[in-house]
Amino acid sequence: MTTPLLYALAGALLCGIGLFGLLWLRHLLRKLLAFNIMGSGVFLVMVGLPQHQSGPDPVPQALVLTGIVVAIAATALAVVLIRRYYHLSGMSSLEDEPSPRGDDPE
Amino acid sequence: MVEWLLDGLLVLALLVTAVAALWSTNLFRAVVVFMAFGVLMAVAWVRLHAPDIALAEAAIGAGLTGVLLLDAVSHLGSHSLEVQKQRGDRQ
Amino acid sequence: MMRALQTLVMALACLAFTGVLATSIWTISGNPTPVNLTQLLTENMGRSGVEHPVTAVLLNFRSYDTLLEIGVLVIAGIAGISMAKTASLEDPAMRTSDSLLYALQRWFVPLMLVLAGYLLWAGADRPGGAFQAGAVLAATGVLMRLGGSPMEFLRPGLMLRLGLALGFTVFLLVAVASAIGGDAFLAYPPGMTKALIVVIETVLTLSIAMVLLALFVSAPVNDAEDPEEGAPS
Amino acid sequence: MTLWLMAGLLFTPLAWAVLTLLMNFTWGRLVTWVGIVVQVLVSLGLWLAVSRDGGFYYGLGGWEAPLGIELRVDGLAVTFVLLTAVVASACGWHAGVYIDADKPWHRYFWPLFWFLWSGLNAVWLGGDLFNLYVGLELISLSAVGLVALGGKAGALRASIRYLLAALLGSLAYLLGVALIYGQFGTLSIAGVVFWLEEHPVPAGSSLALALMVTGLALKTALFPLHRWLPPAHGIAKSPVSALLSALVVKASFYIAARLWLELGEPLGNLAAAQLVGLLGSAAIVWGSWLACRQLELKQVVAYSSVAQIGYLFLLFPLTYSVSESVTLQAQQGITLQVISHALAKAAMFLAAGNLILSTGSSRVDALKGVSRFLPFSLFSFGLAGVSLMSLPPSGGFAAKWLLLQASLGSGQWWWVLVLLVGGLLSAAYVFRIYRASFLESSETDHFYHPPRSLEIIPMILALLSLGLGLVSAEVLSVMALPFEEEGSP
Amino acid sequence: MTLNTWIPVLALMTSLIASLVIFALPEKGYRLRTAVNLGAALLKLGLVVVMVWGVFRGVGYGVSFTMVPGVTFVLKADAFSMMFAGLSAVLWLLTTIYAVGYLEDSPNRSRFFGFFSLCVASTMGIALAGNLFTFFLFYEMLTLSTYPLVVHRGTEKALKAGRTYVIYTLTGGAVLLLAIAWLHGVVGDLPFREGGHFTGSDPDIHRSLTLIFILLVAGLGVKAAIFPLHGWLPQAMVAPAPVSALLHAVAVVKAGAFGIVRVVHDVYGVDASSALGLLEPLAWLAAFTIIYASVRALWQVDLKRRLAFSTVSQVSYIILGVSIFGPVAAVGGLVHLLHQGIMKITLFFCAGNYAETLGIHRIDEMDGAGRRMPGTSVAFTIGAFGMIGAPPLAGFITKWTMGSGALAVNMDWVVVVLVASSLLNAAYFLPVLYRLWFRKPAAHWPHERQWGRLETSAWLFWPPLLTAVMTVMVGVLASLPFSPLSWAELIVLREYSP
Repeated sequence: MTTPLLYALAGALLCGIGLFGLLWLRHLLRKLLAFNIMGSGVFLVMVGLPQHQSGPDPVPQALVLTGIVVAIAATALAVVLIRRYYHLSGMSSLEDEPSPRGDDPE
Repeated sequence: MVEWLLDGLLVLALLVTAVAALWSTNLFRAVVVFMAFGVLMAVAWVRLHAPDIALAEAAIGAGLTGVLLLDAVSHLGSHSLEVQKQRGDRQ
Repeated sequence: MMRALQTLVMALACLAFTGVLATSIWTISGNPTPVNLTQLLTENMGRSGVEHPVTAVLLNFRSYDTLLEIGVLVIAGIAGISMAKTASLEDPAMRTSDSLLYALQRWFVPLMLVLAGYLLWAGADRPGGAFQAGAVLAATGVLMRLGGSPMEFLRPGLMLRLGLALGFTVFLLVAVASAIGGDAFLAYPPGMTKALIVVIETVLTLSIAMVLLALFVSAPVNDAEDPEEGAPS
Repeated sequence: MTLWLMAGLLFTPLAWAVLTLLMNFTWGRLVTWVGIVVQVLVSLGLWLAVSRDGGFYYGLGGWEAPLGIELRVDGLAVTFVLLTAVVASACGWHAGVYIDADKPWHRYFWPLFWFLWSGLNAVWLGGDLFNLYVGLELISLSAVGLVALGGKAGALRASIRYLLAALLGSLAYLLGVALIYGQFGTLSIAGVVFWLEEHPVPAGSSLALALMVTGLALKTALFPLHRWLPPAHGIAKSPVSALLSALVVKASFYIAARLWLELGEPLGNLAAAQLVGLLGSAAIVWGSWLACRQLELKQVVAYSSVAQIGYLFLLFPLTYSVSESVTLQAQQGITLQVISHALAKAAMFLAAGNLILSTGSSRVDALKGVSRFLPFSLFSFGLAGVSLMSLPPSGGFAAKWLLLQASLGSGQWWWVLVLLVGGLLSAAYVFRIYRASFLESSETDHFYHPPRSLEIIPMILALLSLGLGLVSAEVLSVMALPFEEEGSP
Repeated sequence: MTLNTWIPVLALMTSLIASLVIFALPEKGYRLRTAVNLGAALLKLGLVVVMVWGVFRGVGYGVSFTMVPGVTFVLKADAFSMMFAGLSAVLWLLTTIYAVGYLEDSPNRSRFFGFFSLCVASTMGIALAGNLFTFFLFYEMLTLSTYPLVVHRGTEKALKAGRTYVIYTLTGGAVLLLAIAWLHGVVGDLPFREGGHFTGSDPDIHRSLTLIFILLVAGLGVKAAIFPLHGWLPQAMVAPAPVSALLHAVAVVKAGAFGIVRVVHDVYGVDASSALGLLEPLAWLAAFTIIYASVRALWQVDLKRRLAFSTVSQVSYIILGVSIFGPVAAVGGLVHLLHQGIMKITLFFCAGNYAETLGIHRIDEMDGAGRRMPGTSVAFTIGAFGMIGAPPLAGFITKWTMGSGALAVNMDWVVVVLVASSLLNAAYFLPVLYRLWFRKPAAHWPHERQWGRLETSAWLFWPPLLTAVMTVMVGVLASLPFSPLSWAELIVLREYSP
């Protein structure tokens, strides 16, 4: 057991928590939080696991950096979409049925 | 030994904040806890000898994402009743 | 009742998932790793043009990833502003009247700008780089925005699009130019590596900040029916 | 030479994305049409190059794997590059006419379109696990952006759901990548395969494959993870739906298939292979059933995608611990299925778009009398339907034939039943639409007649998918192009 | 690549290209469309005549290429394929002429004639297919191209019939595909060959072969309308008369029967089929279908429905013929492929004429129609007598040959079936003829139309008369070379002594 491994295992737990949140929560912003937490978990595994044996490894660190930027891009886009969706429909989750089809699919 | 304790506490704090961020009743508080989670993550990255990620996490995870979500929460929270009423009027 | 059952199933599934994942991590951590990439990296650092290994990986060894990743950012930005229907950025409702924030802004903004500059400059040989700097810059922008700065350049228009495209374009140009002059894509000509990386990092910083800021700005929605995109840009 | 091909495939779409971002819709359209020509030429060039010199690895930035990112250019990749060139060109051309140039936000269609294309090319050629992740994200986000374009509530709802599903899928994939890196210390698929050939399988690494495949299956909308697909594909603009159904879901499937074919034997197991096949079968039955019950035309087509995607996952059981010849047949069958579905579905969505434009309604029962007054659009739709029903001489039929042979050859006769029943079920929903269109209701022609160019494009695609069966041996020969280990990077 | 390789392709392409051209023509291009139709039909007839002559002299026509890895696409002309090709070429010409008249002024003619040509192209492909895979290709194409014809009128009833038709035929197609794929998996790609492939085959695969045979017959039996798979045929008669003619006489049911003959003769081989014990059950099934459908026909009051059940019964003659293990009976079966086509198309043309000219659909409305439409009624009478098997008409030749063939192999029960069927035929045709000629006409016809000098439009008038004349000719001149009977003998000779 080394420090990186501890964090990798913590990452696994965060993944589990995030996954459950992503599936179970209904509010879209909460889902987004869950996504970010799960992402953090994945990143911890990604860095922790290789560093368990070989010490600090810049490659996964660079990958995680890329991953974080992708995640923030996705999160920001999701926020835009969610806010606009909320503005138009008054709903903050996907479970309720939308209002009667008022908009043309084309 | 102290290091282990520190790491153990940090991991515990991470897990607790994660759970709290997802299941706190108040959305605003959830986002604030999430920002705290981001800060803890940054510390964790330092512990993993990844200062680059720590910086990025502090700036992005704790800062930017948090602000973005806070802004969204305030919008969704404050307008919700009003918008629903408006829609009701219109229909 | 259904909901409770559903929750139970989900919780069990996630628990099982976590267990399997943790077991797997534990097992893998006991196996030897066949390829030692770190060593390979150290051997090649000399040719990378920068001293900081993470930057070397990001902007030299795996620069294609980074290029595409900036692409992802730009896409998010485009998708965001395609949705933006902000009639006016000087909408009084947008302006926060919080005096605390105002004070914060006055002190923080210059500080953060300096920090961003430092991070950018440090990237070549110390922790830091375009992402961090870009994020800080974006956070600065957010702060200013919350403080009510008009930020006219963030209106959907040519300037915004140019800003979005800037970092990506320069990166792309370098990639292609290096191919035309040298022998492979994204293979920087020897001697110019460092300079090019610094140039790329600088524009990337601006671009990242721009995209994130644009997404932040385009998130609020008001009742304007049509975006003001038709206006001459 | 190789340099220029790589430039054309990977960087010009990106450049075009930037260029079109700076323009308005009309100019963007012009630039896009030029770019399409370039892309088609480059794709053909790549084909020529590979068929002359064989496939090769190409290290980007001059760095070889495992340090750098290596692209793998082989017959399969060339096949998909060519397919993308055909389908994306058609969609781009169609979109240029179809999409309303007056709506200001439509200018963002072109940059998203080009980003999507570059992501697809990156995925077809990718040989690096993390690079594939970034490519997938490039595709997913631009696809989400395209679905959300216009920003109506329904589209937003669909795109949010799509985004969440895509993100979750990516995370699962990334987690798998993390485990692979933790185990093997490399991100290059070839490196992992090379090592596994000579060493025993390390314990605990099967989960990596399982996670990656699960994540990709979610992105490909395999039953029961398919629920995000029909809303997104149904509500997007028709050229977008065509791109999504024809190419985007194929990208994640392509990676899953590649991983399975390379790593399935050491890291997979029989139960998992059969399970995936079973889910595929369930997708075929359930998707077709729901397609029969939809009231809206594009929803029918979207659910049909769910069903057709099911066929693709029969690859898993049909290539796991079976003889070499069966594996080859299964691979060929699936490749043909991907190609023919891409062509047919693109044709179908574009034709459906035309029909909706003409009838002014998106419902199936609005098609009354269409057969009389708009035979051309209907005919494209119908021909594409032939391929979906996998009737001869379409590519779908050739694919089904090969899969039948593979199932029989490996003794897994239960997939035979699935294939046959699936064909009949797809006939049920295709004929439902024919039926609606043959109803004679009124004597007058109250339909809007779309411009010729809109009608011709789906027709070309439909004819391609129909004729594919006749030339399938030639098409598959591209896939079998030899691979030179010592290529010329 | 000589000319000989291309002639089958050309024969196929004539109707395929014609169909594409017709689809592209505007609805109003009446003359041009008719010209294209007739030109293509004549051209195809010419090509078929050339091939018939060539096949007779032993010239090989054919083309093949690998379509899907492991399977070849083969077009090949042999004696049997020329029989079917000749039938479809001749009858296509006549049906086209008839359809031009029949559909005058009705909507959707481009669509109709386009699919009509496509349908004939598929039939040609079925005839020229050189292996089961190619056969299946065109077999399914036939299904698809006939659907729009069946639902042509666009009424609820037509759509319902179309639905039944598609459910039956596509399911049959799926079973057929299973059988073909399985066979391919067991023994590989088998070209059609006189004498078959399985004489003295490995006993290990006999069980599979038997099962595959059952599946093949079940798959093909849907189109051939063997009991109990015949349900779609009577429903499909809501289609316009030329389509019924096509379905019943030229294309669809014939494709099924043709396929069964191909399987028995050229895939399995009569010897092997018989050795596997497959022929006798098939013969019983066919015999049962003959009797059953004839009995059902008795109760039909709708003229076209009665004719439809008659078709079900008559097509099984072909199957009965080939499933008797003896050359003479086989000749009887094969020749009926042509004879039934000619006679049945006569009857459907006539039924169409009555409907189109006088508005008659039901048998009880036919009283005295003979006097109003003597030409059509003479043709109808000849066709009906042909069906009953009166000498010297076409049907007689069939029944006589088949009966003597059955006697030759000691299957006396077949003769009983033939006699019973003839009596039943008489029982459902003679009352119609009686009404036609000897009853007083009703005061006015349900829906009468006038066409100048002739009793009906010239386009409608001549085709049934021509086919009626052919019905007589093929019977009277049966012993001449190139008559259907002689040609069938040629086929059987090649089959039984490959």
